[in-house]
Amino acid sequence: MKFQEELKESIRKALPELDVVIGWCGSFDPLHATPHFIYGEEDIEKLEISPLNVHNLATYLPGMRGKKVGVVVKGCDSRSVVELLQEKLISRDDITIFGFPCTGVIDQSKVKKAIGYVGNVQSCDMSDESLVVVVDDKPHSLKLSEVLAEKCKSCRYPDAIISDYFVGDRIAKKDPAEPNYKELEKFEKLAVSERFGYWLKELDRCIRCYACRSACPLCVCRDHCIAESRDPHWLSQENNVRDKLMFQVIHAYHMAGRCTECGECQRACPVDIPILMLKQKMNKEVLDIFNYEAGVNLKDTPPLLSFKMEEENITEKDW
Amino acid sequence: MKVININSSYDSDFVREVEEESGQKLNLCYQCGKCTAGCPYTDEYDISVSQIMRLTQAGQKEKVLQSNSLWLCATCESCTSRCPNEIDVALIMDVLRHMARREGYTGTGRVKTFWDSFLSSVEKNGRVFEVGLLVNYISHTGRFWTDVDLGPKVLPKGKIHFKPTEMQGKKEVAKIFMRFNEESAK
Amino acid sequence: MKIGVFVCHCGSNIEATVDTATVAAAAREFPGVVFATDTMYTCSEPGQDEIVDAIKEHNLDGIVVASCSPRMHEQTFRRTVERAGLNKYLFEMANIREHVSWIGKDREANTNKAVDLVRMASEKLMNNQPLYPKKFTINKRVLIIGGGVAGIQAALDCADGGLEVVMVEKTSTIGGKMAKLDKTFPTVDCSSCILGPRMVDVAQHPNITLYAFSEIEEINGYVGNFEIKVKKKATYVDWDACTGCGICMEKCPSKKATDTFNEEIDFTKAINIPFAQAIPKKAKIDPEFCTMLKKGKCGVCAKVCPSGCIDYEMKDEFITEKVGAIVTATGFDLFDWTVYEEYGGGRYPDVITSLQYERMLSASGPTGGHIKRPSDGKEPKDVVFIQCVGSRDKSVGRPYCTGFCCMYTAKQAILTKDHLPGSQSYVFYMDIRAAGKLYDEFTRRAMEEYDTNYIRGRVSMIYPKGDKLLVRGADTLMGTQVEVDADLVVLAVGAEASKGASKLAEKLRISYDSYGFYMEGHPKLKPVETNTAGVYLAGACQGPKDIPSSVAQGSAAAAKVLGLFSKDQLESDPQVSTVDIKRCIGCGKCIQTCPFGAIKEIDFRGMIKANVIETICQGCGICTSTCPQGAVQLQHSTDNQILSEVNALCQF
Amino acid sequence: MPVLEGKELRIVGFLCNWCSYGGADTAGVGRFNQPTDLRIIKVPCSGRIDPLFIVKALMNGADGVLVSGCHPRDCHYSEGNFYARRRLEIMQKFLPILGYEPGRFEYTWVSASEGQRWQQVVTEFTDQIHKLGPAPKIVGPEASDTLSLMQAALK
Amino acid sequence: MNTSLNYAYYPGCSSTGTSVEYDMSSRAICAALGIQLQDVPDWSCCGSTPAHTVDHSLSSALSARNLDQVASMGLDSCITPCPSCLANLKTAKHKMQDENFRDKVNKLLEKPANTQVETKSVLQILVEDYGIENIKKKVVKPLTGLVVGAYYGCILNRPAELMQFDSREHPMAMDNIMEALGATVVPFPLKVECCGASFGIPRKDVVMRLSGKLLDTAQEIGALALVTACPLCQMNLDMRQSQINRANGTKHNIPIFYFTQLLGLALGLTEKELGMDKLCVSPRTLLNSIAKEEQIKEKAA
Repeated sequence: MKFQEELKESIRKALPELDVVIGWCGSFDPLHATPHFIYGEEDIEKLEISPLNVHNLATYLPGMRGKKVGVVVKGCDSRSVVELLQEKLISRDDITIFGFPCTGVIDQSKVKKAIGYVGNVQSCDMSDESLVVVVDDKPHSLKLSEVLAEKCKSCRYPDAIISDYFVGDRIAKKDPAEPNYKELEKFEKLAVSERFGYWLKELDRCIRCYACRSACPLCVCRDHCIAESRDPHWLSQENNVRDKLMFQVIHAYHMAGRCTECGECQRACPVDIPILMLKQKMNKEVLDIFNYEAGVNLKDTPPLLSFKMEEENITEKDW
Repeated sequence: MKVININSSYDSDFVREVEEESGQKLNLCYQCGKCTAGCPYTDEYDISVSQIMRLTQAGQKEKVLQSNSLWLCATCESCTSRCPNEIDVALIMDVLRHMARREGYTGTGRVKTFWDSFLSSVEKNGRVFEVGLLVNYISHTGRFWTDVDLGPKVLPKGKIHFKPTEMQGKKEVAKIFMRFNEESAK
Repeated sequence: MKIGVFVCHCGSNIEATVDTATVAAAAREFPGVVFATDTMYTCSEPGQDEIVDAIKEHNLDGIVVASCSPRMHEQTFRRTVERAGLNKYLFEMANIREHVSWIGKDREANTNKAVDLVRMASEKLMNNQPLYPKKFTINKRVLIIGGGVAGIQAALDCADGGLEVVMVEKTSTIGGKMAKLDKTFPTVDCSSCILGPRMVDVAQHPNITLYAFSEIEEINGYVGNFEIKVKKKATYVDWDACTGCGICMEKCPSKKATDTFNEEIDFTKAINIPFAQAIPKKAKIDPEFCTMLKKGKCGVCAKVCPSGCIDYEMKDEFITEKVGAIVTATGFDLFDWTVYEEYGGGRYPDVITSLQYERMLSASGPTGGHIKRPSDGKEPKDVVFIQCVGSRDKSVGRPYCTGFCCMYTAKQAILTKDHLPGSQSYVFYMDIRAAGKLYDEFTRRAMEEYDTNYIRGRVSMIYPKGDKLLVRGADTLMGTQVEVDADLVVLAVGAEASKGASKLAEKLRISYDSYGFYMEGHPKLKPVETNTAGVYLAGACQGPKDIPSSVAQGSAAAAKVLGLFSKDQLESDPQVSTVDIKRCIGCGKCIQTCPFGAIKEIDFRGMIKANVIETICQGCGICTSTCPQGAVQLQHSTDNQILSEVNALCQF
Repeated sequence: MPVLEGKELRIVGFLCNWCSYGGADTAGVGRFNQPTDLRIIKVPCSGRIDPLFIVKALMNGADGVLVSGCHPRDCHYSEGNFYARRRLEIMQKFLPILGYEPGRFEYTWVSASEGQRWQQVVTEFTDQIHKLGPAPKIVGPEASDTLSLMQAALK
Repeated sequence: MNTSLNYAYYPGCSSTGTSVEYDMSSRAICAALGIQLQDVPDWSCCGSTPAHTVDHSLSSALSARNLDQVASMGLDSCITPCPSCLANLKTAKHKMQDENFRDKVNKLLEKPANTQVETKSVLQILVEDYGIENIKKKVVKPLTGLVVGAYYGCILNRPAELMQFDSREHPMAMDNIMEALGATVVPFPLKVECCGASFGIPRKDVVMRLSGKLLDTAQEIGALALVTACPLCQMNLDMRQSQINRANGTKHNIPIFYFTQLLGLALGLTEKELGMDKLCVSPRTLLNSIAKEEQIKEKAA
């Protein structure tokens, strides 16, 4: 990437003041990237900026409270940082933000779907429009647009909203003006019983691994999540679909007005449960009722932590 | 004066019917008399409007429906407007009048005859034909001196026409009456 | 836990539509329940003894009583279990009377529902913890808001009981509505003769600090330790120096100031003392009418004042007072009767309110006690009184009976005859409400001895006819419309809560009804308490009241305060939030949403944690529903307690 | 106790102690007849109600949930119902995506003096739930337990 | 000012007969003020009082036919000068919001009734849509010296919940218009008292008493004329004034105008256009005196 070197230069400049900078680097095969913790010069060189950098590195920040941390963020990641700052879960003084213009990331499950077996990836060459993946000596050419993550297709914040260092030219597009909830709206048109059945069927696969929770940058309760506590005792540890679904509702509600739709929960799910939709539904209503979007303004208060005496958009039932 | 036995004379069907047709709750009335106090027609009534309300509340069907007052209420809405309990008294008078009509009461008759003449004019012409209405009314009541005195004053003004104005939809209007009569006969 | 369940018959109140024996039998099958029975009157002495005995006999450590609403008897039964040695929070109630037996007659459904409610209670109980109150010291000073007769009574009783009293009055004199009255019913004794000395007592009592022309700006704290910010509004007169000589008022050239004390039947001066017996008797400037304050010209008062106390630069002043209890005695105001367009809507000068008439009757009033028509100053001959104007009238949103209008109308009719022996009074009434000692006799006297013409019916319309007013009403006893040609019409305007009552209620955190009257703690058993500990009610702020009732309630409120202050320490309600410090991640969301500022950030081994200040926490539980990891739990309404109730009800 | 088959549905109410619970008491004292389906859980304030309690109730088999608090501005704790209104509103709008019809959950305000209003709210809400019929239920630990039943019901 | 005021116009039966001057003057002032009126095509009688005294569904069906005619013009509101028509058309719409009632009405109709069409009075749109301030700007011949009382009649603003205009007890719309026209308005205390309504024929005695009282009151307060907004009121007070005088032994000679006639006069329209010659109690002397007052004023200026 064009600005990769520029970014390394910025990190080099900032590193002496920092305990660590978090970025991305190559992983076990050419099709994957992995979070990368930069402590010194040798780590800087390994930094790579590519459409494989799916991880939202803001997730690490609350756990590193008190340390001076640099973090490289995509536009969407930066909203998580804003949200964390807003909620005072991290301190602005402690973090240094590196931003760059993001053109989207690749959805691994789409690649898998297009290619089939991806066990032995030999190379992965990317251009602006396509990528060529060689698996078992067989090259597969894929259009970038076909394997781009859904969220990137209607991305409204490609540039970091907040940054101390910004490399590359800003894309600065905000189109569409409103978030895209077409898929969700299609789902909402199904009959109620179909919706109910859908979730039972999808959640049945859940293995209660809580990867969704671990990947979520705003799941800040960590070890104290009420999913596993006995006091309060919200969920049993039994393997049943009721509690699995209940957990997803808990997650969605605890995210209401906070979730930036980074999609990490769904990406992390090993059994591909479409749980992002629940958060999108919550966000759609938050936008509707409170005209509010999470993680775009440092000075905002999440809507469920505030109120107005007269709520313009709430019409109560008339008995 | 007749002694009324409360148990036996209370006609609950009547009370229910009035409440259903008017959508008003009779027990809201606490007999403050404000309706009577403002009623411009009290002078002509045999039973004042507040007493009509009380008699209705008390289920005294016969006494209410035979009252002349029902036919003298002009629906001027004074009672409704001023009722502290927001009872639509004028509407109750209207409903009582409907019931009286169904049960064959006519009061002293002249008002009802006039209204009937009015409606038959509408039924026939689609609109009210004033001269026709008057003639019809006179022929039913024999009160042929009604408003003759106005003739010399009004006629030159060119306000009075001796032919009804023509309208195309008068058959539609007549049909409304026809269907109404059919429905009422059911 | 070993639970005992007591299902109350409440005589036939519950038993008539709930099979209590079946409920008790079902309860025996619930987890944890080792004893269950039905009893006739559980709240009676033998009923309570039965509980105490059962606890001892069966070694119970938790009790469920299924009976009336916990708002009725929770305290009673908590004391009972405490008597038997249990912590009083190891007790739950199932409301099978107000919520079951009284709202339906289907015995099968009711019994089934009662079983469910008992189940919920016992499941919750299993999650209950013993709770212990904390003690804190109290500030034995009391704030009285409002200086009407109720407030005066409360203040004097408290002060005589040895308490320090702070009284805050909105207007520039105490005395309230009673000070405006000429005579009082049913004795027809002079209002200011009986109230005046008490007003003087307030002024002279060493224990009473009076802030007149002042308002409550802010109230913080809790029972025992309130902190009050009082706004002393600018009077432009140094009250420490003012002697109340009245020269300023005499010489003031601005003669068109609104005279609220005289109910606007006349004007007063821009600098004024409301009336001769005012307490404090001090002048104040009404800036709306003062030429000096408006245009910077005049200054007559400053020139003539012998003690040099005029200060045109004066600003509002704020004072902080610390008290342990508050008595609100903010009284009432008259309904805005001008919504009655049919009575002229205020367009006819000779249609006046009863309180205006009162000022006219009063010898200290602007007419010197002479009854004169406002329009032409003539003595009226036929005076019509109309009752229930803004009372018992749903169409203007005032369905309640003000309660004292019948009496003062009779009094005014009597006084009218006394003042003008040639006059004739007519009273349009709906019912005469004269329940009270010597009250009915009094209204009878108005008719029998004073020949007042009582006409049973409402008035539909008033309109001018020549120089008279035509009053068209009904005489429902005659069954017809009647008309009276009147010279003067006096409207018995109903009472509503005083202006600003609801705003003050928000500051006091007490509830009020849709008319602005303050809600008592219990309609029968806690008539002067409110739902906020340490705040009491006196007089008409709680609902329309006549003078004896207002005075009685003033004394009652004082007794409550004296009772509260008879202890040196109070116990705080342990139903407050606590933070599980291990679970708290210090995100501060609870701090952000607490309406009372009861949660503070603390440093715990280098980590940020939340901490609840128990005496400030009011127990609303907003923090608990806000905390995502459930680290803050409202005691006695914890997540687990509520979840256990949900789970008891919804078992898949 | 299980619901009375064919007669009742399971309706859970969360009422604040100061206003609505008192309003329900007032309705009782006034002997205002009401349907028997509703079971009331008393909470100190509508602000105490975690909207997740509502989901919990529905997933555990409730057919309807009703929340009632003090009227806005009348909260005993001054602000509780303002927070509640936002949170309950958002949950109400969210529930349909899970497959619960709008109308399974309602929230409203009833003061301690509004016994008649309480009667009206309970009657109308119960009626509304009966019109909707029983809510979808999760019957066993696995989705298939429920799904086969649902399919059977649809046939 | 809104220059594109455009309404469906429902004249009502009396416009073709006894209140022709109300119709003429309403149309004339609207034209003069730039308010466009489109006649409701082939309108029929609203049923007036007699219909609702027989049955509400009949009454509403008669009105509904007309509301449908309005809808067929592609409009969703209409105006009428007559309060009785207004009350019936409004009541029909209001009552038909109830499903059961609508079904009953539909049984009497060719096709299902329209339940959306709003009706307002000419007076209401002049006040609310056109604006009295704007009327004032258009006055060319002020009614100087005319001492007038405004009489609204009983049903123009009642019941208040239905009419949603002005006050039910103390309406001011016509008072304000008259004042804007330069007339001297004396407060008429019996603004909303009933005149005897349609009892003129069957119970003339009632009208003699009630309308007589209104005329007595007008005289008492020194009104030289009354303005009305209702054909029935106007007819009772004007056409029957001689009968009233005879019955009550009075000598009233009080011209009874429609407010639209006086408004038209002030706007500079001719007496002919406004149907002044149709009035039974001649306004001649009074109208002359207005003109004279105006001349004096002009001279003085």
